Amino acid sequence: MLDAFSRAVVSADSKTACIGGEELQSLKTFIADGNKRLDAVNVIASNASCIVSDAVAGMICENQGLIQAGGNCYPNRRMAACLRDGEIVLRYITYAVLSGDASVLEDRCLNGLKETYTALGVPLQSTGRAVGIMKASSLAHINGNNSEAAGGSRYKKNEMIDGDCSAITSEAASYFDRVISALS
Amino acid sequence: MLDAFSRAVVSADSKTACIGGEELQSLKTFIADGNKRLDAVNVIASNASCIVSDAVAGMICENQGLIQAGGNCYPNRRMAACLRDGEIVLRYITYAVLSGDASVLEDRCLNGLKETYTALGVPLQSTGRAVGIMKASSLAHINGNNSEAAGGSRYKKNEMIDGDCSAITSEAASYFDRVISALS
Amino acid sequence: MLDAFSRAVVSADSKTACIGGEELQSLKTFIADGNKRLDAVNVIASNASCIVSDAVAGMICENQGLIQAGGNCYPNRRMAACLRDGEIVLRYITYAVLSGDASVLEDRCLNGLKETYTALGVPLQSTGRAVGIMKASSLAHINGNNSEAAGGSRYKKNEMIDGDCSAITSEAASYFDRVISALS
Amino acid sequence: MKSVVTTVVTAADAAGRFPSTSDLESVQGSLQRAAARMEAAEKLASNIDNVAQEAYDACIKKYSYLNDAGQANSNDTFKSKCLRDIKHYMRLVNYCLVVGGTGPLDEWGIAGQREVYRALNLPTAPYVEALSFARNRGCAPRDMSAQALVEYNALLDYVINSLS
Amino acid sequence: MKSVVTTVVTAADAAGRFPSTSDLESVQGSLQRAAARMEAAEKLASNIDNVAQEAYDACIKKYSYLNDAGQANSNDTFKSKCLRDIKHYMRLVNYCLVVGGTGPLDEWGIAGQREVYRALNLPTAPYVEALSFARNRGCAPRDMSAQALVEYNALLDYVINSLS
Amino acid sequence: MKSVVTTVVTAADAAGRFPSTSDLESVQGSLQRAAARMEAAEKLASNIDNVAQEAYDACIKKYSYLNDAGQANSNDTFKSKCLRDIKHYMRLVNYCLVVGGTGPLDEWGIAGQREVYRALNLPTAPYVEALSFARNRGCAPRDMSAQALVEYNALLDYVINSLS
Ligand SMILES: CCC1=C(C)/C(=C/C2=NC(=C\c3[nH]c(/C=C4\NC(=O)[C@H](C)[C@H]4CC)c(C)c3CCC(=O)O)/C(CCC(=O)O)=C2C)NC1=O
Ligand SMILES: CCC1=C(C)/C(=C/C2=NC(=C\c3[nH]c(/C=C4\NC(=O)[C@H](C)[C@H]4CC)c(C)c3CCC(=O)O)/C(CCC(=O)O)=C2C)NC1=O
Ligand SMILES: CCC1=C(C)/C(=C/C2=NC(=C\c3[nH]c(/C=C4\NC(=O)[C@H](C)[C@H]4CC)c(C)c3CCC(=O)O)/C(CCC(=O)O)=C2C)NC1=O
Ligand SMILES: CCC1=C(C)/C(=C/C2=NC(=C\c3[nH]c(/C=C4\NC(=O)[C@H](C)[C@H]4CC)c(C)c3CCC(=O)O)/C(CCC(=O)O)=C2C)NC1=O
Ligand SMILES: CCC1=C(C)/C(=C/C2=NC(=C\c3[nH]c(/C=C4\NC(=O)[C@H](C)[C@H]4CC)c(C)c3CCC(=O)O)/C(CCC(=O)O)=C2C)NC1=O
Ligand SMILES: CCC1=C(C)/C(=C/C2=NC(=C\c3[nH]c(/C=C4\NC(=O)[C@H](C)[C@H]4CC)c(C)c3CCC(=O)O)/C(CCC(=O)O)=C2C)NC1=O
Repeated sequence: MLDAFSRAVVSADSKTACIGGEELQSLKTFIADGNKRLDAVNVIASNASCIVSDAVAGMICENQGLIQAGGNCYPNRRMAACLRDGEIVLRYITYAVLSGDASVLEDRCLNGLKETYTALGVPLQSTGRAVGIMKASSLAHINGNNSEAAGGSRYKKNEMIDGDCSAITSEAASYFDRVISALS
Repeated sequence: MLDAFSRAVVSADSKTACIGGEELQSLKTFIADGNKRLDAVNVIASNASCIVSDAVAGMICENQGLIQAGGNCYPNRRMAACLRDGEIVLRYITYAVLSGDASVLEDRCLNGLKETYTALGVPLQSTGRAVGIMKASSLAHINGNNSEAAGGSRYKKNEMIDGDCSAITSEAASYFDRVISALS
Repeated sequence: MLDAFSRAVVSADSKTACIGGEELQSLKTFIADGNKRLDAVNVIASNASCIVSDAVAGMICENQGLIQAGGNCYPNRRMAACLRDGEIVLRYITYAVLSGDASVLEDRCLNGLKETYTALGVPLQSTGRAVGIMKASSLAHINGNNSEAAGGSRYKKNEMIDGDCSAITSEAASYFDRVISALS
Repeated sequence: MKSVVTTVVTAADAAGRFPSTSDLESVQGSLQRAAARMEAAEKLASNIDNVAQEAYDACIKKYSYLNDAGQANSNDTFKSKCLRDIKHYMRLVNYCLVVGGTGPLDEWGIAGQREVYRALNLPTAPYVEALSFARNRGCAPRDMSAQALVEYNALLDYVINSLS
Repeated sequence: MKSVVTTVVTAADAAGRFPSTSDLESVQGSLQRAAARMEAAEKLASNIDNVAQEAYDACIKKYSYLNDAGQANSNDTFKSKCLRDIKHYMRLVNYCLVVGGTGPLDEWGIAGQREVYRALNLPTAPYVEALSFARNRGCAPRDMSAQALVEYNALLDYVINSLS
Repeated sequence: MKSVVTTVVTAADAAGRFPSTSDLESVQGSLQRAAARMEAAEKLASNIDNVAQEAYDACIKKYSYLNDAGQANSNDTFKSKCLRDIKHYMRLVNYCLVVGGTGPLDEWGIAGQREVYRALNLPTAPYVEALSFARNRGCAPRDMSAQALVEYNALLDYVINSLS
């Protein structure tokens, strides 16, 4: 498992070079913006349960076939497995955000997932849709854009300091995109 | 593992339907003819040893190459393995007859058997011949048609009540045919 | 695992024949030349460490890319793995020489090695070169042709009785050739 | 799927033996008792819509707060899903009567139910109320024979236990 | 296949080591004792048909009931198979003498023999009688040297034990 | 590769949980202490050739026998390899300062080093001498701040230990 620092080291080693000057600069930025990163991880982890179940319910709402006979969210056992998978994926995304590198997500979650789902008959496109809803929901939480309208009866206000979160938002988005991409 | 009843249930679930009326009727016939089924299982199990060894000896008699150098029933170790395999197959067929469904035979015996035999160099056609002899012998026992002429020195009279056994005989035949088919 | 004797037995069994007369004769020769065989095994085993490290160092000397970033002998961990593999191969070759049969080398060392190396990215051609250097070195030791010039600072004189070692040298050479062939 | 037959076959297979006389006697006993189950299954199948509707109505009547805004019975979609859920359980009971074991309920209803209802914020008490209503509703010999009713009620008790 | 050499190599491999001096000494000892085994193997190979025939005749003489209708020596096919079986065992003895271990008998004769004979209703006592006849028949130095005879008889005893 | 972050993530993953508040606090602490490491890394990177050359010269001066014929510093190829080896270790120290853990040294330098040097007949004492020279050479605040020097020296001590 790599983080942003060991990723830079692996890259330097491939050129038998030290890390100084410019490469060190981007790592110093990483350190300076550390608190934004921790806040982002925290807001997703604290709202995980509702991010996941909303995404799965939304995916089903758009595709009722999933809960009919033969659908992959029928019967209760598979519905539960689906909710569990959503939580697994979200958990690995928080690990990636925390370490600033996609390796933990790739190696421990996505590696072979498409093949596993194909063998089990889990519909990839629907899974991608659920991940897409989790992405929208999580980015709204990070950006402070979640609203009572979107959250409905489970809306919870998260206290965070205002500032420019575009970098961390964009980085988190890239991790969700990796998952969607791995299942296409 | 399914039996005749759970097989009907799986089929109904695929249509999100209850089981009543007509589907129930065929299950009631199954129950009414239960004793014939148990007798069929019993007569095969009680004569298993001789059904198996006769079939293997017959298969060898028709193909002496099997017991020469390079043949799959040479040396003693492989002859014993062959006799054991014949008994395994017959045992799973009795399970299938007992449950009224082929799933236990398919899942626990036939699944991957052809590939295993191919990898080991066990000749599929000869195996099919041995199963064919076991089929003839077993059906004669079920139908009450086994005779002193066919049985030779090991003939044993089985006491059974006379009646129409064509349905159960035909069902048992289908299980032997599945094995032969799976090895073709 | 077979040795020269059981190899002859397996061959006779495939013809359902006893071993007498001519086949026994070549085994008697094997017995008569037994001490040469034991000496050959001993001289390789006693000089194994230096045969291996010289071969690996030579392979690197001819291909400096192996110890640069991305090369399979970089970093220290992989250099150590390479030295270890060289010793493994040499060890199985001594087993083959001792038993007079290639089966132990084939079954326990070469089986699947090419696939393993391919999956790991170990360069097959370089490995073949290292085995080739080990072959030259080992045959010189068996033949009593190792010299102070070839050995450099680690030269060690091995006391052996003079005689015609062409048969055992040629047999040992065939085992090295099998390894090189298996990795092509 | 668990039944007397599959239990007997599994045990024989684990021991590598042919079905024995006691195996055959177990199966025979199960077949002899099958009539009551078949009767209950048939009666339930022919009346399942009413049975489910009554049970649903009873549970919403008891937990009428579920009709309030934001609650789990507050719009048409939710109402139809709730009724559907009750009917799901009754259909699984019909299957269990046919099979002579709790397999269908175990594998298709009970496995995962707590996780699903918790994730979707669905309280289990209403489910228990609906199934309890059905459990106490049946009468012998009006709805079915006494033995059939015993089988039917035992399965409803089983599901109720799993949700309590 | 078990022999002094393969035993030594297996042990060295399990310890991940090159053959040691004591390994080489074990092998040398085995090679030194090989002459007697080779002599016995050669003598047996040159006379195996007579040896098997005598042993077969002796066992049928002792268990003459085997010739009765329905018994295991009652027709030409059975007679030739029985003689063939005795010859099989003698051939495996020849192999064991060559290999210097019981591997050929273990892997190709003894493994599965009880299951096969039981399935085919072949009594083992006649096999034991035939092999015992051969075991007591050999004389030194008429048939082979004393040391060679020791190796030969030991293998016959080994097979007889496996059938008793 | 071992760091505070990867340690925290590995523990959370083993327990199947999301990162907790204490996980986040650990990471925050590590980030706060990062400045000293970054400074040491930068200073080392900008001067690594001199640092390695000095250390190499010091070890050959102490073990001058290595220049004799047949020894490990006796020709141009060997000399350049030896200098290269010292520089390898210093580069790995730079990586460890960046990562905030001993991963790069562990995985790319220390793993296998004893086996390699033993196989190639390279004594470890000269390596220890070169690294010890570098370890005692640095001064604060001339070369870097005191805290940075602490991190730098700790890593050199770690490598020296692994070779002793
Ligand atoms: C065959 C086995 C099986 C069962 C039992 C089952 C239950 C089940 N009920 C669900 C939803 C639901 N179930 C209810 C149920 C209720 N509303 C109420 O007021 C009461 C508390 C309760 C009725 C007693 C509601 C409202 C939903 C929708 C929840 C949502 O989408 O947020 C869902 C989520 C997926 C979907 O929307 O269909 C499942 C899986 N699914 C199965 O495959
Ligand atoms: C740590 C990494 C990791 C992952 C990611 C993982 C996924 C994973 N999901 C599985 C099943 C499953 N996954 C789903 C998921 C879905 N079905 C749908 O309709 C939706 C589209 C989708 C949810 C968004 C379902 C329904 C199953 C059960 C499939 C079955 O048993 O038939 C299984 C098979 C074993 C089981 O059922 O538990 C695995 C291994 N396991 C792991 O260890
Ligand atoms: C190389 C190792 C090896 C051995 C030892 C061996 C034995 C052997 N003997 C067999 C048959 C047989 N063996 C006999 C032997 C006898 N009849 C008698 O009266 C006596 C009791 C006995 C001789 C002492 C007979 C009669 C058969 C045929 C049995 C039948 O077909 O019903 C068979 C069954 C297959 C066949 O018909 O060939 C085997 C495998 N096969 C092997 O590959
Ligand atoms: C429960 C399901 C199940 C089955 C069905 C099964 C079959 C099975 N048969 C095998 C071998 C074998 N099967 C045979 C069978 C035959 N050779 C012939 O010439 C005849 C045509 C045929 C008998 C009719 C033989 C000779 C072997 C040994 C092959 C060998 O070791 O070279 C093996 C390989 C392992 C072993 O030798 O025991 C398996 C797994 N194992 C299982 O667990
Ligand atoms: C990044 C981690 C890493 C390290 C540390 C490393 C060390 C390393 N040093 C080597 C050789 C060498 N290293 C030396 C070093 C010395 N000569 C002396 O006089 C002193 C005792 C010593 C310097 C302190 C020499 C002479 C050789 C060549 C040895 C030979 O080829 O026989 C080799 C063998 C392969 C080669 O020739 O390059 C390795 C793997 N390789 C790596 O990938
Ligand atoms: C008993 C039989 C047996 C063999 C033969 C064997 C080989 C073997 N060599 C391996 C690795 C390796 N093998 C090499 C070898 C080389 N790299 C080079 O550049 C050279 C060309 C070559 C040496 C001549 C290397 C470098 C690795 C490590 C690869 C890696 O981890 O990336 C591995 C992977 C696991 C490990 O790293 O230990 C195996 C299994 N293992 C066994 O159990």
